[in-house]
Amino acid sequence: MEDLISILVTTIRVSTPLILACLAGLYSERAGIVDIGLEGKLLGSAFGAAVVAAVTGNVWLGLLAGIGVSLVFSGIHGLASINFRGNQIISGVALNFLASGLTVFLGAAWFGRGGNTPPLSGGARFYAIQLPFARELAGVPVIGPIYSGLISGHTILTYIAFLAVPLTAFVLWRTRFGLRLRAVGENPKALDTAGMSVSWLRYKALAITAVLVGMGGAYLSTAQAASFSREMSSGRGYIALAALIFAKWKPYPALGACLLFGFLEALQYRLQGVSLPVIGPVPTQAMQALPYVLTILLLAGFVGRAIAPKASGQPYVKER
Amino acid sequence: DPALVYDGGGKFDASFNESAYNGAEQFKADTGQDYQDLEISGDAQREQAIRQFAARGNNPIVLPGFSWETALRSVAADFPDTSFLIIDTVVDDLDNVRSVVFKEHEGSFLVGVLAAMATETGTIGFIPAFDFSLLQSFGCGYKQGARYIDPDVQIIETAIGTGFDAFNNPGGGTEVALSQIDRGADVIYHAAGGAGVGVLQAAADSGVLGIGVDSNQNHLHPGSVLTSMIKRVDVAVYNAFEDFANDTWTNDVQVLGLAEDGVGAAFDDNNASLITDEMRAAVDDATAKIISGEVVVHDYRTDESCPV
Amino acid sequence: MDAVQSDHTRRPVPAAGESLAIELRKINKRFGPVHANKDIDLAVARGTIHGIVGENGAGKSTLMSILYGFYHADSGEIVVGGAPVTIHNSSDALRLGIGMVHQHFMLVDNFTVLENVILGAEDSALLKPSVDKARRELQRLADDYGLNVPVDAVIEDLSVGQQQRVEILKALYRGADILILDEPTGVLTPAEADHLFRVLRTLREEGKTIILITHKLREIMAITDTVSVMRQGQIVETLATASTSPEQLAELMVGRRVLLRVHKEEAKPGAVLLDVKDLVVADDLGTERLKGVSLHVRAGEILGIAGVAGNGQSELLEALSGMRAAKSGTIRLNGEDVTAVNDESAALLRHKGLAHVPEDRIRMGLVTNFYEWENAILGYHDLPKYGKGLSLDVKAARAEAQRHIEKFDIRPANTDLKTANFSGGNQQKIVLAREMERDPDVLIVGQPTRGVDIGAIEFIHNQIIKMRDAGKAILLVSVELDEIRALSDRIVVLFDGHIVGEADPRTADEGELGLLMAGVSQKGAAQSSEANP
Amino acid sequence: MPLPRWVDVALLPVLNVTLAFLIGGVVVMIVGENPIEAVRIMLYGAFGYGYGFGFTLYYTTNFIFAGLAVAVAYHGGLFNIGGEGQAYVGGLGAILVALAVGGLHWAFALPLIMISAALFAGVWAFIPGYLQAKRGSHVVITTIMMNFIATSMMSYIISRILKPANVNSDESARIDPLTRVPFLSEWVPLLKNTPVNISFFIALLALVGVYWLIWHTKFGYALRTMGHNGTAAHYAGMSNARLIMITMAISGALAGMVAINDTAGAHGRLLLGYVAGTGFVGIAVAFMGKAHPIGVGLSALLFGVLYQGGQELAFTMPAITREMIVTIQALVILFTGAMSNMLRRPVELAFMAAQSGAERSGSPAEEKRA
Ligand SMILES: Nc1ncnc2c1ncn2[C@@H]1O[C@H](COP(=O)(O)OP(=O)(O)OP(=O)(O)O)[C@@H](O)[C@H]1O
Ligand SMILES: Nc1ncnc2c1ncn2[C@@H]1O[C@H](COP(=O)(O)OP(=O)(O)OP(=O)(O)O)[C@@H](O)[C@H]1O
Ligand SMILES: [Mg+2]
Ligand SMILES: [Mg+2]
Repeated sequence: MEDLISILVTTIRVSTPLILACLAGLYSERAGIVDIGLEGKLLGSAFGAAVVAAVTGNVWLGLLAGIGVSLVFSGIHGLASINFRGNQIISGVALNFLASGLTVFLGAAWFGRGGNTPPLSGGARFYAIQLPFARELAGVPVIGPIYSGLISGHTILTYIAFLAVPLTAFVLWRTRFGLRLRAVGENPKALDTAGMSVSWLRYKALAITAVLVGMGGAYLSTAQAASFSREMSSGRGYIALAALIFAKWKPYPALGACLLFGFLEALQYRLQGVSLPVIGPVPTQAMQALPYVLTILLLAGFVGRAIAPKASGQPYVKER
Repeated sequence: DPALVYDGGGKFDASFNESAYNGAEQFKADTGQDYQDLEISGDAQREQAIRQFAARGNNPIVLPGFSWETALRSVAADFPDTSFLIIDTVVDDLDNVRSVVFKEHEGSFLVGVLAAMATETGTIGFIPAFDFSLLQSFGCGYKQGARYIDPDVQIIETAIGTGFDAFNNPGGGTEVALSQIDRGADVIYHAAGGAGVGVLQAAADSGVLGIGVDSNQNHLHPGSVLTSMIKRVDVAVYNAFEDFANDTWTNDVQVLGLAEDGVGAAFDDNNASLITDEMRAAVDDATAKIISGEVVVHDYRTDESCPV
Repeated sequence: MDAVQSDHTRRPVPAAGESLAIELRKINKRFGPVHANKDIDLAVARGTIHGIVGENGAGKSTLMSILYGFYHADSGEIVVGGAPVTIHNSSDALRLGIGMVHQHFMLVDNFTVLENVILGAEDSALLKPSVDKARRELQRLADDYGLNVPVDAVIEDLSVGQQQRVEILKALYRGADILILDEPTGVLTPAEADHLFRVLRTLREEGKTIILITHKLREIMAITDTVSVMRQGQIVETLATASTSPEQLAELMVGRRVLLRVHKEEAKPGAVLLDVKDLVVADDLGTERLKGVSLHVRAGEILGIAGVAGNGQSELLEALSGMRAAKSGTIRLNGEDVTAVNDESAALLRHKGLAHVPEDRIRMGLVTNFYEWENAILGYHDLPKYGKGLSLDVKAARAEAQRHIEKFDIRPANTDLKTANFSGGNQQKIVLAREMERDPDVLIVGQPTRGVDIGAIEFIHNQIIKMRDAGKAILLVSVELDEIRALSDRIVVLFDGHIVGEADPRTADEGELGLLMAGVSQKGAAQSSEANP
Repeated sequence: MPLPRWVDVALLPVLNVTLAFLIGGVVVMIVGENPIEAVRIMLYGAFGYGYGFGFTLYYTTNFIFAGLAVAVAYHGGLFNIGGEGQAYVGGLGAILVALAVGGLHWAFALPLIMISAALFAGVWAFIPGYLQAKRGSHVVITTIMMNFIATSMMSYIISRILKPANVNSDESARIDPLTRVPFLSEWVPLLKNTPVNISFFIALLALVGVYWLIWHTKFGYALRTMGHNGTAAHYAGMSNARLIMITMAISGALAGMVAINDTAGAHGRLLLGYVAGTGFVGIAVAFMGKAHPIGVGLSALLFGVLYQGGQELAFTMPAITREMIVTIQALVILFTGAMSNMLRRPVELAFMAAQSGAERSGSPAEEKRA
């Protein structure tokens, strides 16, 4: 039980940036814009957040800066893919390169630590928060471990990430904005002929993407770790993208996919070096590959064909 | 001018390369002697970098990291008048190359001793960036030291990733450390370069102890870093620059272990409150025994296995 | 056929005093080198139905899209209800009471009807109130006009006829006074079309103005008050419908006389070339769409398959052409069992002498991004004449394409033009040329004239008859009853995956076929015709 | 709006690259260096002398292979992000054979090594292809996952199996010098000490081969049909499933050729993590080259120049670090790839203005009438 709880706690922490990035991707891809640049946005906003938090000592300003960086990235992506009808994948790849170059370049210029930012402490970091009564309930069987051990004790960004899921589902299916968002990703012409601006809507979606992924990036450098270091996003943006496809571009399944991924990762930490009954000691690398292998198997076995929003990846062109 | 080309992790990796950089900076501060340095972005640039420095007359050229060996071999022959220092591997068949290797296992033994004495839960952790021979030798020395104190101590070992990029994943380091802490580890030794920053952070945040590596990392979280396994790459670099300046350069193989003060456990103000006299005594005792040969620390790299 | 009436009454502009719904003045629009609309003047009186006809690519859709604010005119003026207006986008048009049903539906396929109707016309940030209001409003529209649709159904599950109703409902829901319909009947059955026309008449009675684009002159004659003919970006004539004739319109459109009736000799059927027994076929979702169909086609005859769209025609075409495996039953070609076994069966069948003109040229029959010559060999690219071994003989393919262009008068006569840049009629000719020029034994044709102008229709019909006369077995699927009746030597009616009856095109009347298509069996049909003599 | 062809293929790309360099130049100025001097150093480093040129060619070789891998898949409508992992696994195929036939003259060994590398990498790419074809699993996810799996698997194989005991670093044994793919410097003294090897010509052949495959074979025709319209491919009797699997295998095999240049050539042994991002650069190369072999060749060269010239720059101007080079690369990708239409509009307008100007002056009578 305790082991399980602790694996689940790790799961939640590992999943948090994935959830934020995955939901971020959901907004832009639902709007018809493929975002392979999530990786770069995570990295860029992790940098922005850490820099401003380090300089001002205020993590909230850091968070804003992180979001600001990803807004700029989204703006470039929008310019390229909405206004100039460029290839969205190249634009994303370019942003990834840009993030990996600029963060270290600027970081080195500003702090002289080879791109790493100074360690954050005190008000410059997000700390775990205890939910009400967590301490009091800790001793209660079942509820204690689950509420005090599992649910309580995460940073605010984790709670935001989890709340963003129902909120996204609500926005998507219950609001005017959500209806239009889904429409613009499926058939932008339908929206255009109904008298709405495709570009404007896509920019709004990209802005939401930026806010979410910006929080994900800030989580990496100001909550999970306490400074920025080069390439610290280490592939999480790609994993989030995979999770998004896995979840067929839907919010709750997206949560599920990210949690599954986080869980496999957490499990993998536990299983390293473990010797299995029949097989004997398993190479560390085999355990480390486990999350990816299982993802493929699940995908092939159960999930089936993922059909992307029809208009995704294609610039909207009225006149041939 | 002397030249220094960093290994893959880059200049400010908070450990190995940074230590080399510190040595060079120290020499510059002491003597006013300028030097040139460079970071590479891929294996293909290794030879190119050395060759270019050599061609421009930079001398000596310092190459921290075993990955330089191949490139060094092909360049050194073409520039017999240039002196080279390679760290972490032995190139003894060329007569313009000095090699410096460290007995990381001996230093790791000492921090293992401290870990086993500091733990209250009886469980300690080791976190390499990934499964890699050099890092295993750190781990193996650490385990030997810990078991030397307490044969029953539990040691959890968890790698962060699977390749060189694991050195740049402090988030992963944090999570792996937290997962070890959840399993009861209260002293954690990392050999993970930049990702180790996350390990030490997690330890500090959770109120357990971390152990730094390569350079003295005690100051990162005073009171939360038990000690650091220091590897005096800076000294090797400093000495190289100095020897060359004083015309005392030798093309030899230097194996720096405890006896040579090339490795060791770091004690300073930052961890003074954590180290009891008893612990200090045990370290001194182990150091003496290792130097005298009474205790032999096995090097993982000799046979790719660890006895404990 | 009569010559063009010379004494027709010209009514280029509605009589003075008549109130105008819209007026377009000197509208010009270019797409790069294409001058799609040239100095167009058009006036439509309030409370009338105005038809627009013209060849493919004449600029009809472009003109209407300008009125609807989807495109911007390069120059010209738009007057709505007497006042000059600028229409920046569709929402301006909607505000002015202009609604449009596009040639290609502007629906979100995986949305429900309700969602599509409210899209862009929501009242509040939350959907619920809009949805509730739309539900009531749609009920009212259904009652008033007989426009019934399952409001909670997802669009992709609806028939095209229903989808089109949704488009009309969208416009009405937004309070359109002026309704533009761009080829609304291209995909409708006669019954659906009749229903649509009843709705349009009701709307006209209420004072709404309707602009109707269609290729079907019968419809123009039946429902419009005035009609404009477009050719090469210009309006060549605007006439009162009562004072014109289909023949005159056809000539104005094409610039030459067009035979509006198919002329063919008596069929001389030979051996059975295509023989289908108890064919059961399921669609992609596993639903059985053909439930035991048996039929045969002889050399030298055309078998017409009539039926309302969605009764198994698509699956029949796909199964016969080897694209879709059968659950049971057999298909014999020249006596040989050729029932599809894998996803390459289509290629095999082609080589055995079966050609297939698919229902949907854009989705299936063509790669619109390919050059014309590349499409000229689609499906036949692996024949030895297009290259030995692995290699593709581009020259041979181009030569073949050139032959097609000459023989089928495909315009523009350029093998190196992207297929997307050809008009619908010419695209259809590219497909037909490819399939017919292989000289197959059996030709399977789906909806050969969908969205094609009358000049091209005439040509296509003649080609099909020529094939028959050359002793080929032809199976024709079309939702155009006129077409089926004009071309076929025998007609079978498909309903709900069954063949519910067979008819002789020379004797069968429209009513009888209509009943069969609605699922009333032949016996039942006989009874009902007895009941209502 | 159709522009003259030379504008499309030459003028616009040149303008775009210039723009990227202008913006990069601003950054260079911010760090206090002279951008014109920087460009000069870069070009000198890439082309100015034999040594630099050799490296440029060496990088270009890798990027051609990685770019072609992405391009071939793209013509089939498939997005292969897995070049990185495929090249890595291709390295295993290359080293196993190269070590097994150690001592054999390279002329005989090379075909074997190539086949083996192609086979290993091809199989690694075939798996996602198979899953896409038969199970509908999106290749984008599966290739990402396969990259991660490749890293784990190769780490184990290299560190635990291939690594000889007496070697300090985690790498395989060395290939016999006789067997190793020979350096061009053996014949061209100018390229002395550079890693460019015979693989460069293999890469050029691959460009021609892919051109032929895509536009002059029946398979290529089928591939492009599927890429544009899968339903039409099915209608034509092509098996989409089979095409997907074959395409992915070919794409992977091309990525595996990176191992010929690196493992069997430049490095002469299998290094841990040797691909080092080449696979990802391949994505940019392919898209910038519009998936056309000529474009791929040119953009591979552009990247080769950026890599090598950038290295020279980092040497000569210490303020410009390797990250600055990455930044400039990003700008080049952005402006020549994603924002290539930004300058297209103004150029189009300029042409239209010129044209209508010509028209107007040509037919004053018509204007009066209008
Ligand atoms: N989480 C949800 N909350 C509310 N309504 C939902 C939710 N999920 C689905 N629905 C409703 O069910 C309908 C069909 O669901 P479905 O899962 O197909 O979603 P969708 O929006 O159509 O997604 P996609 O565009 O990927 O097909 C949706 O249009 C919506 O009305
Ligand atoms: N968005 C566009 N971009 C470029 N050219 C276009 C566009 N839309 C139409 N055209 C061109 O403008 C001309 C007029 O096209 P339009 O669609 O208005 O014809 P139409 O009369 O509606 O034909 P059809 O009967 O086939 O529907 C054609 O040559 C067409 O190719
Ligand atoms: Mg039209
Ligand atoms: Mg759906």
